[in-house]
Order: sequence, then C-alpha cells, then structure tokens
Amino acid sequence: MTLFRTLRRWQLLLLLASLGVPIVLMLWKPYVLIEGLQRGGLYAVIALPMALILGVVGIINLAHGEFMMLGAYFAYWMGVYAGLDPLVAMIPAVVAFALLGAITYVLTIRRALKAPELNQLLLTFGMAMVGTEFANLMWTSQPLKPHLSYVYSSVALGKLRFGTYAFIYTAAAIVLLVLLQLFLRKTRLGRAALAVGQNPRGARLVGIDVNRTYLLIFSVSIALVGALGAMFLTRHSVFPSAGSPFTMKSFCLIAMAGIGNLPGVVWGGFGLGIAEALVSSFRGYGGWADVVFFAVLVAVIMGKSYRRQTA
Amino acid sequence: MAVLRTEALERRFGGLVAVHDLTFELAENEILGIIGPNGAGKTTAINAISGLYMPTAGRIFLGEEDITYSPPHVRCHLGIGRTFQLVHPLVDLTARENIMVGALFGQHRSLRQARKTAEEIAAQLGLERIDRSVSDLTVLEIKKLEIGRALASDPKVLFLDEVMAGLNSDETKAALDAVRGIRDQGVAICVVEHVMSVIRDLTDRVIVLDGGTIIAEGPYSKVSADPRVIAAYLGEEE
Amino acid sequence: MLAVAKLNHYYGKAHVLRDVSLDVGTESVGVFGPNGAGKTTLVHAIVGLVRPRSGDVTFDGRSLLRLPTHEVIRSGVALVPQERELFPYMSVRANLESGAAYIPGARKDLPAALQASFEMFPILKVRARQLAGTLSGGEQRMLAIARAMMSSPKLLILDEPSLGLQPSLVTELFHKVRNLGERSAILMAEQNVRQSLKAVGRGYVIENGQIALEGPSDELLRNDHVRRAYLGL
Amino acid sequence: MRMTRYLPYVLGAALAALFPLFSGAYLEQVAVGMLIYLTLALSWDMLLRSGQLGFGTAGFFGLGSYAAILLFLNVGVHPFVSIAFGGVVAGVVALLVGLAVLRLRGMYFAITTLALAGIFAVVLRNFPGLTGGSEGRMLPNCIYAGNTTKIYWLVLALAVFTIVISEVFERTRIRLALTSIRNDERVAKSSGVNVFKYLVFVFAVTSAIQGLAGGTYAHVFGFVSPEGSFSANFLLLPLAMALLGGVHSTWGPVVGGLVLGALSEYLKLQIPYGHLLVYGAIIVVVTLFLPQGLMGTVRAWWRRSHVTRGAQ
Amino acid sequence: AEEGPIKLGAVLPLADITGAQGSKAMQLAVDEINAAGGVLGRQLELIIVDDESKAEKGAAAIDKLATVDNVDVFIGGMSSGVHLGELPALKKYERVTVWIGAASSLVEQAVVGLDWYFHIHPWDYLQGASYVEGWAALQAEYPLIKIHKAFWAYEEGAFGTSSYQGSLVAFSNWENVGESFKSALLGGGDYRAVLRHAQEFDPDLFIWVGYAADALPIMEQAAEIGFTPPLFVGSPPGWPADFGTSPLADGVIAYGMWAPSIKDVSPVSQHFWDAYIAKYNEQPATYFAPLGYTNIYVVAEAIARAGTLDKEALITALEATNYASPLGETLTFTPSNLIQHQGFRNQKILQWQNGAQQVLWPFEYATALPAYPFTGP
Ligand SMILES: Nc1ncnc2c1ncn2[C@@H]1O[C@H](COP(=O)(O)OP(=O)(O)OP(=O)(O)O)[C@@H](O)[C@H]1O
Ligand SMILES: Nc1ncnc2c1ncn2[C@@H]1O[C@H](COP(=O)(O)OP(=O)(O)OP(=O)(O)O)[C@@H](O)[C@H]1O
Ligand SMILES: [Mg+2]
Ligand SMILES: [Mg+2]
Repeated sequence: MTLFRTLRRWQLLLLLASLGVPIVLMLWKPYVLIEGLQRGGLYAVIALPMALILGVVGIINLAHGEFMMLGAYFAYWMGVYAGLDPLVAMIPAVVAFALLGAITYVLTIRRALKAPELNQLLLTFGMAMVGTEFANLMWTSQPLKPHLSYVYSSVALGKLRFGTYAFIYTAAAIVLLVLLQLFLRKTRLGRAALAVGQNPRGARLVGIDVNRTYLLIFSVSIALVGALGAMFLTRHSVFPSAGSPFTMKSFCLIAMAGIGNLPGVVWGGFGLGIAEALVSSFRGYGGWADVVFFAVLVAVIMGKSYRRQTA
Repeated sequence: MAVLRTEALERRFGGLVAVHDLTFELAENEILGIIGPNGAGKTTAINAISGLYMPTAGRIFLGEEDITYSPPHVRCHLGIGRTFQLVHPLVDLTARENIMVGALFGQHRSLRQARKTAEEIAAQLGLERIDRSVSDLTVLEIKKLEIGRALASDPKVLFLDEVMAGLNSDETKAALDAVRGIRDQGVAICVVEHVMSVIRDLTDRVIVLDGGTIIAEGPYSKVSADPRVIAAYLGEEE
Repeated sequence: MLAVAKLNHYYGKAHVLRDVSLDVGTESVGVFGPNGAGKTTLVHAIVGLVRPRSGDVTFDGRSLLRLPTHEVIRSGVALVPQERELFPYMSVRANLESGAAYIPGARKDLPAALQASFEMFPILKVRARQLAGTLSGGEQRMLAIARAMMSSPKLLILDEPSLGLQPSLVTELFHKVRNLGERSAILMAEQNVRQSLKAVGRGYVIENGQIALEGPSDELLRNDHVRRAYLGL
Repeated sequence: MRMTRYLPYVLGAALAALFPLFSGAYLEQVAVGMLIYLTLALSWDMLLRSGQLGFGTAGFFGLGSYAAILLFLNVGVHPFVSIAFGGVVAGVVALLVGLAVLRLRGMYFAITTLALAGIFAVVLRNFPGLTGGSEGRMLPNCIYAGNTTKIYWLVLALAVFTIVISEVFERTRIRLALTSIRNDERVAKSSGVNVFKYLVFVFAVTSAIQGLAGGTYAHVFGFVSPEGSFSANFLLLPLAMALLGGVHSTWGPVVGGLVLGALSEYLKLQIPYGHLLVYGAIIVVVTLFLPQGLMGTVRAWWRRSHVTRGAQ
Repeated sequence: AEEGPIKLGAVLPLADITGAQGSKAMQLAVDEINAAGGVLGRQLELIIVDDESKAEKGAAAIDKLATVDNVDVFIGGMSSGVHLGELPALKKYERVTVWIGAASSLVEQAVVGLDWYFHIHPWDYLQGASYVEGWAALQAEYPLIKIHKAFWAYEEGAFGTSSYQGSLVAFSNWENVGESFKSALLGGGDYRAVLRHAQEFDPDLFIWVGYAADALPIMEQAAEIGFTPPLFVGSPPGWPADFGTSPLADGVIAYGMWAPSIKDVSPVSQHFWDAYIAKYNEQPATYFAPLGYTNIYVVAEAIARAGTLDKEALITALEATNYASPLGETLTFTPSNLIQHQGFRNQKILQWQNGAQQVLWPFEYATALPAYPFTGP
C-alpha cells in the first residue's frame, strides 16, 4: 500500500519535473531547450526505424547507421545528377531503400532468422563493414555535403536568435512516431508485426504470413532510414563512417525507452538532447556531454529495472 | 511437527490479490494436495514459498527458520524443492546434467558425487535416456527430469506443480509410485494437480484454494463432497 | 474433409511418424497414444509446422503439404497448440482478436466470436486487459482454445486441450467438442482418454509413430488394449 | 590415461610456444595481435555463457591499459606488476559496477555496459593531469624493447591463461551454473544456484582478463589514449570472432580468433584497397552458411559421423 | 645484396583518403624516378602495407617490411596513435625511417636520440609557432588586421586537443579561450553551444580544429546564429570536396601545408599536380598526396647522394637534404625541440576565395591578398 502511494508520489514528481524543467530552461537558457529538442529530434528520428525492427520484431540491425549513410550518399548523388534537393530526394530514397531492404532481407536476414539470435549481430556487423567499405571505395573517405541555404535560416526574437530548420528533425520524429503508432495500433499489418515479434510460431498459427511481415517491416525500416539519411545530409556531411555512431546511439535510446516502446524513444531522444545541450551550454564542459548522455542512460535503465523489481 | 508453515501469506500483482491470507502447514512425511480453479493462486503460492516472488505480506517458516525474505537459492539450500508448471528444461545440458544442477547447487556436492546422484535419481524415476540432449526427450521424460532436478537438491519439502498433467493412466500410475517413493525417503510433498484421480490416490490431505484463499480443507473424500468445491471447481460429472 | 495419407516424418534419424493415415469427416476424431508417440508431430505436419518426408495431407480435396502454415490456417484450419503459443506481451483481448483478424471471413464476426469466448471462459473476460504472459497455466490454456475458436474454423485441431484445466472446465470443454463436432470437423489429441472418448465419434491410437488401432469410440472403449493401457482398468 | 587425455593440449601449447622457431618477427607480430583479440573474444564468450551479452569489452580493456600504464609511469613497478594491476583494476571496477548492473538482462545489460565503457573513456580524457587527456600517455620504453619473440611469449601466456580459465569454467560446476542461468534463470535459482553471485563472479573475472589484455597491449605498443585504448574495435572484432567461431565454448572463440585474425592479415596483403569489403562479405557468407559457427559446424559434423558409426 | 631493386617500405592507412592518395602519390614518384633510370642504376620498389589505422596492424606491417620484404628504408605514416604502436618495431630494426605523418609531440618524445629517424611533418607545437609568425607577419603587412582575442574550438580527440595545446604556448600574447566539441567524424556535429560561447567572447579570430566532416556544418551553424568573427579560421587536415562551392566558404581562412593554388607559384607543385591527375584521373584532395610524393623524392635523392645504402652514409645524405617540394617550400632537416631531424616546420595561412584556397602567407608563395574581415553569407 505504502509502496503504491510512494510510486504515485514518485510519478507526480516526475511529471512536475518534466513540465518544470523545460519552463525553467525556457526562461534561463532558451537555447538549451531549442537546440536540445533539435538535436534530440535527430537522435530520435534515426532511432525510430531501428526501434521498429528491434523493438517490435526483434531483429538486431548493427548496419542501421550504414543504411542511413548510404541514404545520405544516395541523396547527394541525386542532387548531383538529377538536381534534386535532399529533401525531395527522400522520395526516391524511400523507393530505392525499400527495395534495398527487401533484397537484403531476402538474401541474408531471412536465412539468419532461423539461426541462433546472436547470429544477427554477426551478420549485420558484416553487412555494416561491407556498406562502409563499399562507400569508401566508391566515394573515398572525403566528406561530401551539398550547399543548402535554407538549413541555416533562423529567426530573431529580441536578443534570442535561433535556427529554425533543425526543428525538421524534431517534427520528423513526432510525425514518424505518430505514423508508426497508428500503423502498429490501428492497422492489421502493424498488429501482425507485434504478434510476429512476440511469437512467430503463434503468429503463423493465427494465419499471419510471418515471412512477409518480416520482409515488410525490414524494408519499411530500411526505407525510412534511407530517407532519413537524405534528411541527415541537409545539415551534416556524409562519409563512409558517418552512420556507425548512430547505430550505437539508436541502440542506447531504444534500451533507455524499453524494448517496444516507441514514444519512449522519442521522449528519450529529446531528453538526452536537452541534457547534452544543457551540459554543453556551460563553457568548457562540452567534453562531459557524453558522460551525461551515458549517465542519464544508465540511470534510466537502472531506475526502470529497480521499479520493475519492486512493483 | 510442521516442516513448512505459512502465516497469512499474501501476494499481489498491482491491484490483483493472487494469494490472500494463506495459512497452512505441511507435516513431516505428508503428501498435501492443493487444488482449486484455474487462476486460484496455486502456482503463485508456490512461487512465493520458493522465493521467486517475494510475498507482499505474511510469513513463511521452514521448520523453525523464517525464510520469508530469503532469496530462492537459499530456500533451495534449506530444503525447498519445486518443479515448474510450464516446463523449461535447461536445453543446453544433457538430461543427466539437468539433474546434476540440483545436486551441485542445492546440496553443494562435488561433480563426481553429483553425477552419481543424478544416475541414482534417474534410475529411481525410470529415466533411461540420461545422456541425451533435452531436445530429444518426450514430455514424460522432461517431467521426470523436472522432478529429478528438484529431488537432487535433497529437499525437505517438494512442490510438484502439475507434473502429472498430460500423462496417460499407465504413466500416471508409475508417477504415483515414484512420488510415494520420494515421500518414503522422508520428503514432505505438496502436489498441485487438476487430475482428480491423482489427488484422490496420492494425497493425505487436500487444501482447496479459490481466489487466493482456502475455501476447504481435509481429506479428498471430504473436500470433494463439499458443495462449494463442486461449484467452484469440480463441476458436475455427467 | 481432412485426409492424412501415409505420412512419414523423421527428427534427424528418429522415425517418429510411420505411414500414418487418418481421415476426419464432419465429426470429432480423437488421437490417443502415450507420450512421445508422435501426436504433436502429426498435427504439426498437418498445419505445416513440420515438413514430413513423405505422404500427403488433403483438406477439402486440396493438398496442404506444400502450403505454408498461415495459408493452411487461412483455409479454415485452426490449431490449439500443446505449447499454447500465445503473444505474451499482448492483452488477453488482443490475443483473442488475433485469432480472427487474419482469417478472411472471420473478421466481420469478430465481436460475436469474442462474446462467445467470454461466455465459454468467463475468467478471460475478467482478465481481458491483463497481459497473456502473466496468466496462470490454466488461463493460458483457455486463451489458446478460445483464440483458435475465434475464427470459427472448418477444422479445429486440439493438441491436449485439457492439460491444466480445472475439472469442471474439462467436462465443459469435451461437452463443447461433442457439440461442435456435429457442425465442423474436430481432431483432438488427448491423454484424458476416458473423458475424451465420450466426446469424439471415432478414435485412433498412435504408438511409436504408427497407427496401432482405430475405430468408433464405443468400440475403442471396449478394446482390451485401450482399457489396459489408457483407461487403467 | 590422464596423461594421454591431456597430450593434445600439451602438444598444442608446445607447438604454440615453439612458433617463433619457425616464424619470423612479422608472423610473431601478427600472432601477437591475433592472440590479444582472441583473449578478448574468449573472455567475451565466457560472460555470454551466462546469457549476459556484454558490450563492455573495450571499456575494461581500456581501463586495464590505463591502470597498467599509469601505475608503471607513476610508481615505476615492474611491467608485469602493472599489467596485473590493470587486470585487478578492471576486475574490481567490474565487481563494483556489476553489483548494480547485473540486475539487468539482455539488451539492457548490453547497452549499460557499453555506456559504462563510454563513461570510462570520457572520464579518463577529462583528467588530463593524470591521464594525458585526449593525447594519452606514452611509455619511454616498451616491454622487452620491442623484441617480438618475447612479446609473443608474453601474449601467448596471456592467451593460454585465458584458455585455461575458460576450460576451468567448462569443466567445473561453473559451466552448469552458467548454462542453467542462461537457459532458465528461474530454474537455476530454484535449484540452488546463487545466480547473482555467479554473474558478478564471471563479470569480474572476464573483465579482469580484458584488463590484463589491455595492460599487455599498452605495454607492447607503448601508449594509451582514449581513442586508441577504448576503440570500438576491441568490442566488435572479438565479438565477431567469437560468433564466427561458435559461442559457448572455449575452442569456438579461439578458432574464430585465429581464423579471422589470419584472414584479415592475408586479405590485407592480397587486396590493399578494399580488403575490408571482402572481409565483411566473408563474415556475412559464413554466418549464413554456417549458422552454428565454425566449431559448432565441426562439432555437428563430428557428432553426425560419430552417431552413424555408433549405429552401425 | 647489391642487385635487384632498392626497396622502400611504406605504411599508410589505405582506407582513408590521406593514406589512399598518399600512397598513390608515392607510387607516382617511384614511377617517375624509375622511368628516369632509377637510383644508383637500380630501380625503386615501393611496398605499401595498410595499417588499417590500428596500432597492432601498423607494428605488424613494420615487421613484415623489415623481415619479409627486407626494405632498405621505412617511409609513410599518418596517425600519431598508430605510429606510437609502430615505434617499438622501428626501434628494433633501427633502419632509416623518413616519416610524413604523426604530428603529436608525444611521438617526438618517443624518438629522442634516434639518429636514423627523420620526421617531415611539423610537430604540433611547430605548427603553432609558425602560425604565430604568420599572423604577426600578416598584421604587420596589413594594419587593418588586428588580433587580440582568439577563440579556439577544437575537437575533443587527440588531434584537436594536441593542436590546441601545442598552439596555446605559442600564442601567449593573445587572449585565448578554448573549448572542445565532438567532431562529426566521431558522431558529433552540433557546434552551436561552442559557437555561441565564441560569439559571446567576441574574438578577433575564431579558429576551429576539427575534421573535414565538420567544415560545412560549422559554417552553416555559425551562419544560423549570425556569428561572423573578423577572422574565421578552420584547421582540418583536409577539406570536404564541395567546400569551395559553398557561398559560406568565401573568406574562410584555412591552415594547411598545401593548397592546389601553390602550383601557380611552384613549378614542382605544378608538375606534381599535372602528373597526379594524368596518372590517376582525380585531383589530389589532401596534402598527404604531395607529402607522399615528397617522401619518395627525399629518400631517393639522399640515396643518390650517398651513393650507397649504407646506413651512416644515408643518414648523412639525408641530413644534407635540400628538396624543393610540391608543398612550396624547400625541405631541409634541422633540429626541433627534441630531435635532430625535423623537416618542415612551417604551415601556411590560406584563404578560401572564389572557391579555391589561396596562399596568404608565407609571402613567398602568396597567391592572393587577404580578404578582411570575414562577413559571412
Ligand atoms: N524437435 C524435435 N527434435 C527431435 N526430436 C523430437 C522433436 N520433437 C519431438 N521429438 C521426438 O519425437 C517423438 C514424437 O514427439 P511428439 O511430440 O510428436 O509426441 P506426442 O505424441 O505429441 O507426445 P506428448 O504426449 O509428449 O506430447 C518423441 O520421441 C520426441 O522426443
Ligand atoms: N505476473 C503477474 N501479473 C499479473 N497477474 C498475475 C501474474 N502472475 C499471476 N497472475 C494472476 O494471478 C492469478 C493466480 O495465478 P496462478 O498462476 O497462481 O494460478 P493457478 O492457481 O496456478 O492456476 P492454474 O491452475 O491455471 O495454473 C491468476 O489469475 C493470474 O492471472
Ligand atoms: Mg498454476
Ligand atoms: Mg504432444
């Protein structure tokens, strides 16, 4: 009983904090909030497709970031050859990467699903290596980035001047979250994906085409991450190893949110983005931003496990 | 004297009280049956007593010792053995090694002793394919394995959670003999079953749980005639 | 309706189904046999969860042998698996809905089917929002049975459905099987031979992967071997 | 009887020890790299046998490197002592951290150990006075003055030590404890296995081995730095080696380490530009066609031919 | 052993553009020399081994080159971290080594007293000192340019930190503030906090020390918050391919050893440029290309001068190096703080103007006048 009550109080505190901290920040250091949300949006939006295949259907994809990197290269060359803006190139990228995802699935992942689960780690690790080296051989390690004047557009509110474009990541994270949630909750296909993730044999027994579901989810995830690579390119350079840090970041976010918890990925991304921005906002402490990232991560994971055990 | 005793044991899951105010004793050399409708809290009670779930209230005594807050492995050392309703054998070990786990860690035997213990127990239970991997075994063999592992830790009290479910009458008969044999070694046994012939033939005393509490207690002949038990659990046999 | 012809299956070198043949019309049929006889393997072969080495399975005249499991299920077969195979992190209700959601034709009757499930196992209604993985053993069994019935299958296969059910529900279940058997086909593997023989019209006894005996249930009830080995008389 | 049983091992060890007789400095140096990774692969696998997927390999490796080098530079002990110290520090830190994080399972544990590795690196970087900051610290003289034969023996000793520990794990009750935890923790607990104790124990032991490997590496190559000592290579390559060789055994990671190590060196010489592409492709193909790993496949084949013979 | 080719053993990270182009430029130089009849009547043979940017692979590469290929001279090099791991092996063989990479002064400490070790790349502190000189010269020449306050944004790894710390001592007459950021190369890419701090500090000179991947995003993010210091300096080891085409690039000062425009003032550079493009059908994009080319020529000329491969004679001949390099200046070996054989000590101050890097200083190689102040987009 007391436990129940403290839990409530605890939750209340959390709620207050989650409302109070932004308000305080807004007044004290508005940049932190703005840039934290933008940065967190990027983390979150790139983690979402991975959360879809890891959290929902249980495929571990260590090559996640590499697909994003290839998406960015794709957009770059669409710009060079077809004159497409990277944001426009997201459309052909979705198509191309859905195809790439499907091919990858059919040739590799499908076979690995029957094998011990850890084999996916090795398989996708090998794929990541192939992807990175392919990019390296094709385009060398020299970074590429098109010039886009809209990415540094900004508004000034009195003394406060901040970039507006990077909110595209924040917006994309929220939009993608909503779409994925709708897909998983409201469509039969989405529910089938959840079922497949929890028990593939059970899914077969209720008439779900497990193989097709895997194929679909994997291609969707790759298509999304490919398109997000194009969006990434608007504000970042692309080079062969550009993706790998995002694989790890995405993993971290998903673990922090809890497997299968897509909203948690987005809120977690925002939270980490703001925490990092807050630490970096103190001059000379930027070097500790990573520690904060990891410390928040560990604290949240540990806290959750503690709550799970007591509840 | 009671080997095992619970006092007002309670276990909740959020708002659901799965076990409520459960007080009972297990005497030496006794075979106690626990029956009750699905979801009555039988497995939860075993989990609370064996330490997998901490009770949310109440006390548990093994002999004189209060084990309410002991971790499960300590309870095993002290003499609580159990099987699992939904069997999960240790698939990467052979049948023999499955049993050895109980002997090695429940009683801290040496490897050699444990190997021998496993052989003896397997022989006692009629488990023949002892060096096969678990994936080759039938359900019957796996159930024997479960019992064997629990037995190998040399328990004072043994909880058997639906080990006889899914056995045919021949097999059941053999199993009954095996359980009686275990009792004759001085182990108090608590069986949970939905097969009434087993309860009837095996138990000295029966507790009927419903909604987490005891609704009837006594020899099988008595509780099976209890109208409440019939209504909640047995139903009318046609 | 369902015809199994000369099915053979091996696990590695172990020959677990030997020329097994059986038929199910619009009736209930029981399959009995000791542990490890091959009952589960047989039903798995029917729905395509294992691929037998030889033989054939036809359903409504169509061979199921090349079909993937989900197509078998969609063609009107439902299985209550021995291992239940629920979706542990979905609610009871979502599990039930999944039973009908992927079967063409069953979807529109979903609310009614849900109602029927709750009537058959009232506890499931109480537990509707609980995660399936936290149900008790018997509750999970009920959920598995109810989920399979959600699609009103033409052929319902039950693999040891009474396992872990309280006695009153076992009685009810077999009662239901007898009633259902009048409308659709039922194939039931069971250990509780005594009660289930009363629920089915015909039965097969499998031993060591072979059909050892077959016949109408009253005949089997009188058979010496059955009485000795399965009824404990 | 006992003698003959151990004969292959003794022979193998002798052969490995005598390797410098018929190899040159180059192969010794390649072997040094391979043996370090092999040690990491094996220690990673030893933890995996409990079902815990550790991503902290690079972290404890780096921690051991720093501990060894800093002790050596500041106190001036014998290199061996400082290497041992690296192992002890990694082990003790793992023990303390393990008391908290070993409540976690699966991906949560994996990511938390990864995060810890990140924290180690950043913290060390941010105390430049002691650790040399981002640039790290350098040894004026490396161990054995770069004599590859002696270094080879040192690293071989480390690898053999790890193999012995791994075999101890395999041949004692520890294997049954870890396997039971991996297969079903509830069953393990209820059978008397002190799950937490065993997890903390293997986590500390394997981390200590990783620390030893780090200390050795640092002494062999003469420097520590956040980027070099905590490189993701020290996590990902061992992981790939263990998985490719076959997990949950001593010889899988050993074979995987040797095969992948040799393969990467060979490919590099054959295909100077783009060998990593081929290397990655080979990993993919092997994973697809030998899902049990190299040793698992060999073992399955052995068992099959054995059973057939037994049946005849 | 006086027969057969003279063997040069190079160790480079071939998967990185520095190593890839450096090795190609080396091969170009070797081919040129061989086409002209080789050295001492013998052909040169270049054996390149990839270090994969890993210390243990680098060390194995040295051992292979020494024992399997039995090379006469070691050349190559890129990262300091890898080189530290290679040094034990190099010290074991004590063969003549002419290194083009590894700028960290940690490496210098490790090669003290090695008479066979020649280091071409300027040490980090030398680079700092040379910029001090450069800025003093520029301020003297162009009175409009005034620097009192400088803000340093450096990537938090070894490269950025050592460059920053190496320079700090040198720039003691300025008011310096430094802050680290996470490079996009390592998963970072948000520089706004640092840029805002710089903006608050209002420096005369802002310099970022990072990698090519940071170049355009930093400019964009500076534009986003409206940060336009009078001198906007970037000091990456290489620039991204499209930097020049961006309107944000105009007026950005670059630190570097080389720029393509040097070909306009240096015939060697022009020759190198043309030959490289002719052979490989791509433009040299990093200064490791001319460095690699230099590396070969320095060694080849020294061998020719020595007339033998004898170590002592070769060392003496190398000490007499006087090579007009494609990097502009003439290379000689002189003592640095700790070692005897340091090659280049100067960097150049360059500026992006109309899509190309122009040399502002040293004035001998100047290709353009400074555009000042930086105005942003
Ligand atoms: N995946 C498998 N691999 C190897 N052998 C198996 C496998 N599954 C089952 N077997 C073996 O095949 C035989 C038949 O098993 P099956 O499960 O079909 O029997 P069953 O009649 O359903 O028995 P039960 O009453 O135990 O459910 C048994 O001997 C069993 O050990
Ligand atoms: N982790 C849990 N979370 C929520 N509810 C739970 C949890 N575990 C068990 N329950 C609920 O507690 C009740 C008691 O379950 P328990 O498993 O003890 O029943 P049981 O008596 O063993 O039934 P059965 O005969 O079906 O095995 C059930 O209604 C079950 O749904
Ligand atoms: Mg139960
Ligand atoms: Mg079965």
